[in-house]
Amino acid sequence: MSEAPFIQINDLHHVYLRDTPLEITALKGVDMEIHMGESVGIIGRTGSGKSTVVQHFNGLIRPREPGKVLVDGEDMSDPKIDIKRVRQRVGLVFQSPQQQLFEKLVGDDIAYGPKRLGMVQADRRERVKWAMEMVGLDFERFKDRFTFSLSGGEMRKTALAGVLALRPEVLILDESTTGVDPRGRKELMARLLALHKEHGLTLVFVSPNMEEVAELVERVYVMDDGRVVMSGTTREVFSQPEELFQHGLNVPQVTQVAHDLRARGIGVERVPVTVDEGVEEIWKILSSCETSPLVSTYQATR
Amino acid sequence: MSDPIVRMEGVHFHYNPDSDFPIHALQGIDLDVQAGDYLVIVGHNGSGKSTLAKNINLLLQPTAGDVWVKGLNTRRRENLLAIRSSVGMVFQVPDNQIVATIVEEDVAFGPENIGVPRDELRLRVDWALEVVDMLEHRHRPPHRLSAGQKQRVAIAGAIAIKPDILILDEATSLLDPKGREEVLRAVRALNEEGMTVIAITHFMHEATEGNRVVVMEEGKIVLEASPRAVFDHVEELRALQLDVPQPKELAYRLNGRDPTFPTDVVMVEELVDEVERRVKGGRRQ
Amino acid sequence: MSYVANAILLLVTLGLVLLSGVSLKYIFFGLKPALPLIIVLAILQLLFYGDAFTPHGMASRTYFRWGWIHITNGSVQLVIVSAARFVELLFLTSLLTNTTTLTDITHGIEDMLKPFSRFGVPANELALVGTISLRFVPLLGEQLETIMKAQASRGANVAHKSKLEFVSRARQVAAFIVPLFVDAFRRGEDLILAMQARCYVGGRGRSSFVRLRFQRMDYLAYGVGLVFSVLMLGLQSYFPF
Amino acid sequence: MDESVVVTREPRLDEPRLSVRSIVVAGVLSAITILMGWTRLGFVPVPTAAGNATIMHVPAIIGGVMEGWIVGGIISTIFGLFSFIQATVPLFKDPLIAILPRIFIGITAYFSYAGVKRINEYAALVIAAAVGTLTNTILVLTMATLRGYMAPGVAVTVGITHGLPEVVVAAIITVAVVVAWKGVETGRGEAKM
Repeated sequence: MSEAPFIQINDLHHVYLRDTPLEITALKGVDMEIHMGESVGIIGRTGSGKSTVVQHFNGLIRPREPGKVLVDGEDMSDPKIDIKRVRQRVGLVFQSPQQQLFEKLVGDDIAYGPKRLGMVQADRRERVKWAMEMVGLDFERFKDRFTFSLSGGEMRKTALAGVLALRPEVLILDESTTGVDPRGRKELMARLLALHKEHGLTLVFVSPNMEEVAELVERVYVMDDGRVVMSGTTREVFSQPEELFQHGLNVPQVTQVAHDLRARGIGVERVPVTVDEGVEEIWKILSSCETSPLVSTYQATR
Repeated sequence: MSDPIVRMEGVHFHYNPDSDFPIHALQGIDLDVQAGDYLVIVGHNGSGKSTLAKNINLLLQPTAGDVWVKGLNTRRRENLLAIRSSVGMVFQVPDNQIVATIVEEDVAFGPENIGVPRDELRLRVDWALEVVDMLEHRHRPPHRLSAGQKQRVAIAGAIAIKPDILILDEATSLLDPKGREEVLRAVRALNEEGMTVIAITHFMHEATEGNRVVVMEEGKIVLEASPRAVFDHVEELRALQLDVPQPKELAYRLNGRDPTFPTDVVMVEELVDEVERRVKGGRRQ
Repeated sequence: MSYVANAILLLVTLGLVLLSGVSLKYIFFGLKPALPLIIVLAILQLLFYGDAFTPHGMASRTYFRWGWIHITNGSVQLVIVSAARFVELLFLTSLLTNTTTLTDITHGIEDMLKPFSRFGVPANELALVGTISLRFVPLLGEQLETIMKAQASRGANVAHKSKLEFVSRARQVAAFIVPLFVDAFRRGEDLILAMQARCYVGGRGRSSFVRLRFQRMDYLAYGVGLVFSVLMLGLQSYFPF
Repeated sequence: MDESVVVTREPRLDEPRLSVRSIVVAGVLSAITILMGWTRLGFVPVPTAAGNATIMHVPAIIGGVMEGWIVGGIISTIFGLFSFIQATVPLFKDPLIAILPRIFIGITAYFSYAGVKRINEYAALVIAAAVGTLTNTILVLTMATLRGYMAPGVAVTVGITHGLPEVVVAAIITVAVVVAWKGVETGRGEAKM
């Protein structure tokens, strides 16, 4: 990561309802950076300031002194900046899909962004087609459906397609998996991974769900009470379960298994964060002692 | 065994039965719930689990088959209030079920509806808020609470009518882990005091909360077991794309490599114990 | 329409404000947005309403007349008295909203309507409508904010259009008003189920948790109000200026 | 837990005076009215002398169209109450102007909608919006004139500069909302892109 970060924020503060009796301090000096091609998780309990931070990434909230937000080198506090272009490059998907659908028909809704960008009809159609394909919605079947009559899962896909249709370079998902059933969640995670790995999309994933974070991202920021309290690779951060616990978070169960084993004096080389890694780590431990003849049999057959 | 508190026999339910696209949401459900049970119903969106719940407290009436609650058939309209006051229900979105602008006034809404006299009202409201540990917030406006707190207010509102059965219809799916734990703790306490609980969820790991699990898919019950036994059906659960707790998944896959590794492991601690036993017990010195 | 009566009223409302403990600064602050209108109205009344009013018990006197414009002692009185009335009204309403929560006002309205329920006025139901609307204002407010942010994120126009394009402005407003309505209806559907599940079957026969009880202060307030009103009526006829 | 359920109230299953649906719809639509007033979103800038066209009365029209005249009447009354309580314009500090004329918005909207609905749904919505809006404008101005705040000539001018743009804006929004929500039931259209 030698090149300059794509998004860089420094000493960011934010107060909601400033100068009123209801004043709420949401951010108390936050530093973060997002590089091109990364996938980064922002985790923390409700009210920790996660959403407030990411809304700075595409200029929905502008920084105030002394805070600074740079997107591709551009200072977001400059009122003359081309904000539409920033919002095209940094796409933001919100939690509830209902809040993000504005048009009567699915096709028109996904075309909303491209239309605002001034694309011509034919290009728009292609763009909508592409976006729908990316999220797994059949173009012919869905383009003329009423947005408000879709099922929850279909709405969510439409909302994601609506943002993808802008062809953003960075995609922010603000708790977009909350309330999704496991089937929908698996599909969504697979599609996001594909977008990241195959299309080089930079992902910023905001979530309180540690299992998901472990699956999807390489690096995390942990937030609590308006500050970044931990940061590092997913493994580094998950290696400190007690600290996470203090911030109202837990680790994936497979990580917990490794920690508990360590506590009982059983050495685990590398702290696993996914089930796949967990199986390998535990297998290493089991096969290092010759308890069962089958272990050696298995090793012999490999 | 005594008579079940809820009995469903051959229940079918169609949405828009007379339209061109009727939806057959429940396709022949037979289910008994015993008093004191903690039944967990797991399934994806559209599997019919919410429809099933709404058929219990007469928010919906079966298009075929019968439902009895405490021996009262839901087909008879005159049983409506008796049935609804025996069943408390908490819904998915915390905000959309709170009626009043002050916590304690909202909790009073249900008992007010069944005409509980004023002195008794005060006692019930305090009791219900105490159970969910929200008494200190009783004078606050609900929109200033966290999602987990709101959901606990909703539970207080549901139990303030002193029901025998509490139904949670995906009541935890929009909460963060902390909020979810707060809510489950309150529900556990209620169940220990004897309230029958029916929890509907798409989180398989919440199955371990209860004493019985029912898995639904496409309007039918496809699996019914104890929480431990249900996870023995790893392949079926996978086929249904339901999540299996990570310790179970680990044990199952370790068993694939070493068939002596037990698969009846659900909790983190059980897995750790097993690995420890094998490592330490097997170490030849 | 009398100077004396309005002067007394003004003093009394001012006294009430002081009694209430609401900061005077706050009350005057509330007056500010209304000032331009009061002034414009005053000018209009001063210039064009000379013939419309004659002060009680006084001969009409013209101070100035030029074309349509004529200023009389009647229009001067109209200006002063109506300005005073506006100030009194503003004081009293901001006093009400600064001392009483909307929830309490809703309970109050319910109590007021209760005697009429035997004539078929659904007091309990109407109070419930009021409660639900107050409950949903902050929710829908948050919803609206997210809708607008989501639209901005997808390139909605931030720039203000000129007033001449008001049809497209209306469409723009519709673009976030429509999802807001749809969301409100959707939440409504949830709420209907939740209320039914909590045994709501209409307002008849419900008991009530909140009881507004008349206390000494309330009787006192009513009494003072009544005496004061009679006094003012008396003043009107004895001192009509 | 109690051993038995205490239902101290006789179940009454006769049609309540106001259905749960009516209460809830009236409640949430009134919430939108209040929200529009608080956020100033209820005002759309227009090119006439009026400066702003209000759309705060639109929820009352929509409520009337969708749930009948009683719901329409309740929402418009709450609109009146709210504009009385929150008024910064002196005119609306007078309850006879702020509240009384407003009551009729949702009611006239409903009856005009019901009358035309059989001929054409769209036309009925536009007419309901127009009638509801004009009810507001005309009755408020009439009341203001009667109460001596305005000369009749001034009222007519204000009526035209305010009334016409408000009719257009109200019609656009009413049609959009009702069609969007009813679209949930009816299903399909054709995307423009």
